[in-house]
Amino acid sequence: MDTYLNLPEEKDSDIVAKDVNIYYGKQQAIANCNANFPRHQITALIGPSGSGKSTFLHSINRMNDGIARVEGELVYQGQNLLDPKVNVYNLRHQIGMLFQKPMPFAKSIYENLALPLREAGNHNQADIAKRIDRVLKMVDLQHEIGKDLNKSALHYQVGSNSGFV
Amino acid sequence: MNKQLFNSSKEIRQDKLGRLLVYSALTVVLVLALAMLYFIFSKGIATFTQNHINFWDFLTRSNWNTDNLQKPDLGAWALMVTSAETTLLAVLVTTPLALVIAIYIVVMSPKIGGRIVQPLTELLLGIPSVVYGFVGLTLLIPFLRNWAGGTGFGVLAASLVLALMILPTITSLAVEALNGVPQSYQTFAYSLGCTKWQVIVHVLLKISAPNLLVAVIFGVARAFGEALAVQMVIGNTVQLPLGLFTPAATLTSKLTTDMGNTIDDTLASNALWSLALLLLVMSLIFNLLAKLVLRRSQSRESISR
Amino acid sequence: MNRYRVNQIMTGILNGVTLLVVLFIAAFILYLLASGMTAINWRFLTTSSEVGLGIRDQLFNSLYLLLLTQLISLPIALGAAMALTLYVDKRSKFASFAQGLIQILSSLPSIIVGLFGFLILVLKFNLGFSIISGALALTFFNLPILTQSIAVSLQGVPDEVMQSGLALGISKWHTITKIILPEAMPGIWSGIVISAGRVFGEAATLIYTAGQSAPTLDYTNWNPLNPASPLNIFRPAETLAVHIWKVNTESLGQDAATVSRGTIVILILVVLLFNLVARYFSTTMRKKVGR
Amino acid sequence: MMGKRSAFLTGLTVIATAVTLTACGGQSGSKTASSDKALSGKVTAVGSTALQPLVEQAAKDFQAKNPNVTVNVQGGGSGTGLSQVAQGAVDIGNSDIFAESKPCVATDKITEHKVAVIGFAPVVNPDTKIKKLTMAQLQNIFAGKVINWKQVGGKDEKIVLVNRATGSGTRATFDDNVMKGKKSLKSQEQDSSGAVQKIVGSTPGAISYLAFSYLTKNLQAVALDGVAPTTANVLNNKWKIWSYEHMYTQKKASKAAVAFIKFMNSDHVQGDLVKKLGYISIKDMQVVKDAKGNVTNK
Repeated sequence: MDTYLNLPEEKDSDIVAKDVNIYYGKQQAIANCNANFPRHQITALIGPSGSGKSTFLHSINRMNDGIARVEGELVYQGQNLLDPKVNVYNLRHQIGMLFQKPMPFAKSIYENLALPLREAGNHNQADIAKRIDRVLKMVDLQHEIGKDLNKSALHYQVGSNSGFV
Repeated sequence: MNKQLFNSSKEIRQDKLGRLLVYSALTVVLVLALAMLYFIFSKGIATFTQNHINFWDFLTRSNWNTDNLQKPDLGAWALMVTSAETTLLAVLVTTPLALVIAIYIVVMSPKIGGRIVQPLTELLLGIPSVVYGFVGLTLLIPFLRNWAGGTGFGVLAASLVLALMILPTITSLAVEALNGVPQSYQTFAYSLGCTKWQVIVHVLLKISAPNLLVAVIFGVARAFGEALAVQMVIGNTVQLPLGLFTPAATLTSKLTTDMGNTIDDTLASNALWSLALLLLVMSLIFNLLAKLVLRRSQSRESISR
Repeated sequence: MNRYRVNQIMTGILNGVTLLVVLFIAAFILYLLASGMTAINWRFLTTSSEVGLGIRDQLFNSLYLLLLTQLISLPIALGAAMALTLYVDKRSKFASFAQGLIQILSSLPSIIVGLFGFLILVLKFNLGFSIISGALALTFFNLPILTQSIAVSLQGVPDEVMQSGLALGISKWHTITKIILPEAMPGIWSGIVISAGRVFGEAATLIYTAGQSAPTLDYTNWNPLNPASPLNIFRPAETLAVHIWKVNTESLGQDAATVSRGTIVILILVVLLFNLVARYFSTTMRKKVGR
Repeated sequence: MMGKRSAFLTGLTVIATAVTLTACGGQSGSKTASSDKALSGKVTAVGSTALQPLVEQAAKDFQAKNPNVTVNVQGGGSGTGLSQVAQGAVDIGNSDIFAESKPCVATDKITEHKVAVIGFAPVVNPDTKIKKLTMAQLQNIFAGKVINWKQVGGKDEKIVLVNRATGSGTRATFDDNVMKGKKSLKSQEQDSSGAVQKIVGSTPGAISYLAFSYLTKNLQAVALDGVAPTTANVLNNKWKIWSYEHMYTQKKASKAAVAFIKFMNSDHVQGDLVKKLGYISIKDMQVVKDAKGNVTNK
């Protein structure tokens, strides 16, 4: 079964999938997927459970390296993402990913937010604190968890997860 | 063109370092394991290659007589049977108890469990096997003697001592296994109206079954390899353990009893290394069995999902 | 009988059996403590076995050997466990080979590890009966156990944590060291304590490697190269467990029984102390980690 | 030309290296030679656990006199002691038995030194009411021909045999002097005096054998053929169950090892330590036993 998601022109797209085939061992999960993902737009992938949406997304972020075999091309700003020479970390710094199931780290809420910043090379404590404050304001969680920033993030998993992952 | 994608970064360097570290550590462990295996193997087969003992006889005979060099009468069958019997009995006694304690610690009362029950069981781990042996000798043996007659020495005494010794091993690992089941599963089951008992049986035990099995295998391994304590209470007689009160000897107890009295590269010494080799082979078999069970349970799991 | 009744009965049995076992263990330990308490006094703890039947040196040796053993084996076990759980493809032949090998190593009787240590370390590498031989032999004994228990703790961290870390662009190594490792730490701690208990009580491995004699030590001498210094790793060292073994098997006189019972008490108290300290760390850590 | 010259240079280097090496060897040699008075070095003694307490105590006194010598005494069993000293792995091998009685020990590489005598006595649990036996009765008991204490004049109780491990020194002494080639009944085997002491003391009907130094109040030592198990009776061989404690050194033993062996035979050790620790002094013996068990007067 071939999959075509031909929305806009390729030149207007940031990510283009060309004949993407994904296999888990011998089992094929995605067959001949061709798709354009236009710039400045939100594109939704819709399909029944198990149809390969996550598998496809994972490969854009190279999250299934070593787990699945991905064939074809995924072109991002003129570069094939699947090129083994691509530095996956630089890639992930440019293309973010949110998971279906929130998975906060077993640290305080503050640490959860600060760690990625620090890992990205920001070691300015004041700046980190400022950024976290701004983010919390942006998602309007400042009042709810602003005073609990040093509590374990895991306790907030159920109630208000969508907020800060 | 997004050139940046091809640049190296500190993450790549970190990963290189990490891989180097963990793989060298794994190499150390594996090289050590292989070295010991090779060592035991090369010493263990000398009985058959140098001393020309018939391998089949060694496996099936039950006498242990290394004095007569012309016609040595050597066989490990009785030792193997005794090892298996004591271990099996010990595990049979301990596993249910360990499971109950683990369930208590994880489900029934994590507070008391974590503060009193678990530390208490883990305390047993720090007591040297010699102490178990002597307590067995001074308390258990007289008790068994008064209760069942005979001398008290034998398979049952050894099994009971072993049972106590492996209790903390199995319990701790079972606790880990039960803790490995996500809390949400329990919450979910309770929300469906399950009773505690139902949650324990149908959720906790079922999901953690493979890991619980691994816990039991660890216990088996420890019981199987234990020497000093067993040696003191089993009566050290190389013969088939026909009853629970028959004095017998296990692979390890024989090994420990005789090792210091043998001369390197003689039949007596080589034969003991052959016992060590047998121990290895038997634990290999345990291991494979466990793998088989685990694999089966995993494949069943993946089908049901 | 409805399921509520079953629940009531079964949970009752669970509680009852636990209580019985706990009482039994407590009685066992109390028996050991009570029978040896009379032997314990300040002199027992502060004199050497040659002068005053004390166990000062054995106590120090035990702790020192334990420390060295864990210092050597912990990094290796940690690395190996990480490799097995987070790097090697778990379905691969290599993974099951490596795991099987480690499993077998962990089930080796300690006397064999001791003899291996004797023939390889003491004789072949000419380290003699020494602390370093003992510590390495104990490492051989400890590594597989520790590796396996750390691996179990690491496996307890959900795979998704790794995914989340990677998706944030954090390197795999830092995801492991800064996120997964701290989360697995409570489990790792109890693994370390359990292995420490076993190492502390281990005799068979040490009889042939660290030896069974305890030269009197000079505690004012902290030069690690001096033979009388407690820190010297090339001196023979008898530990508490070996002392118990030796006193029980070959020692003479009326004092033997007292010394051995007293030593058992000290051993249990030290292990108890370990457990308490470790448990304190573990629970505070678990509270922080909270999963 | 060049080739010759480089060959010459190479040769020179080799010789120079060899000289340096021998110089090093010579240095260490001369060190031990020049330190006749101030002895130094390290002596490792391994083996018999029965002999260990004596050697340990002697080593301590020896080191007090020779502060530059480290004597390291370890157990491990007679077999270990013999094979390690024969292989040259240790300086001294302590053994309960003659090296000749163990096959495959390279006896030509080691020198024997007798340092003490140990007497062994049959011991029974006191509840058997047995205080004396004949040698033949003892033999029959261990051969399994007598199975109830009633048969030898004791209580009506089953006999529980406790043997020492095959190959151990004590077992060898017992087999040589009591069993005399007869086969022992299959029975419990223990490998330490401590364990035997505890088992016989706590098991009704038990019989085993122990060195004199392990006899305690809760054990009944048995007189044989009217001879009591005492040191005095061992000296003149009236009491037959005894053996030597040996310390084997390599043929080319180090100065320190030789000095230590000499110290073991000194009056301080033989006259004082040996008795204090429950052994019998080699100097007091009126008879000599050879490796085959033949006893002659001194």
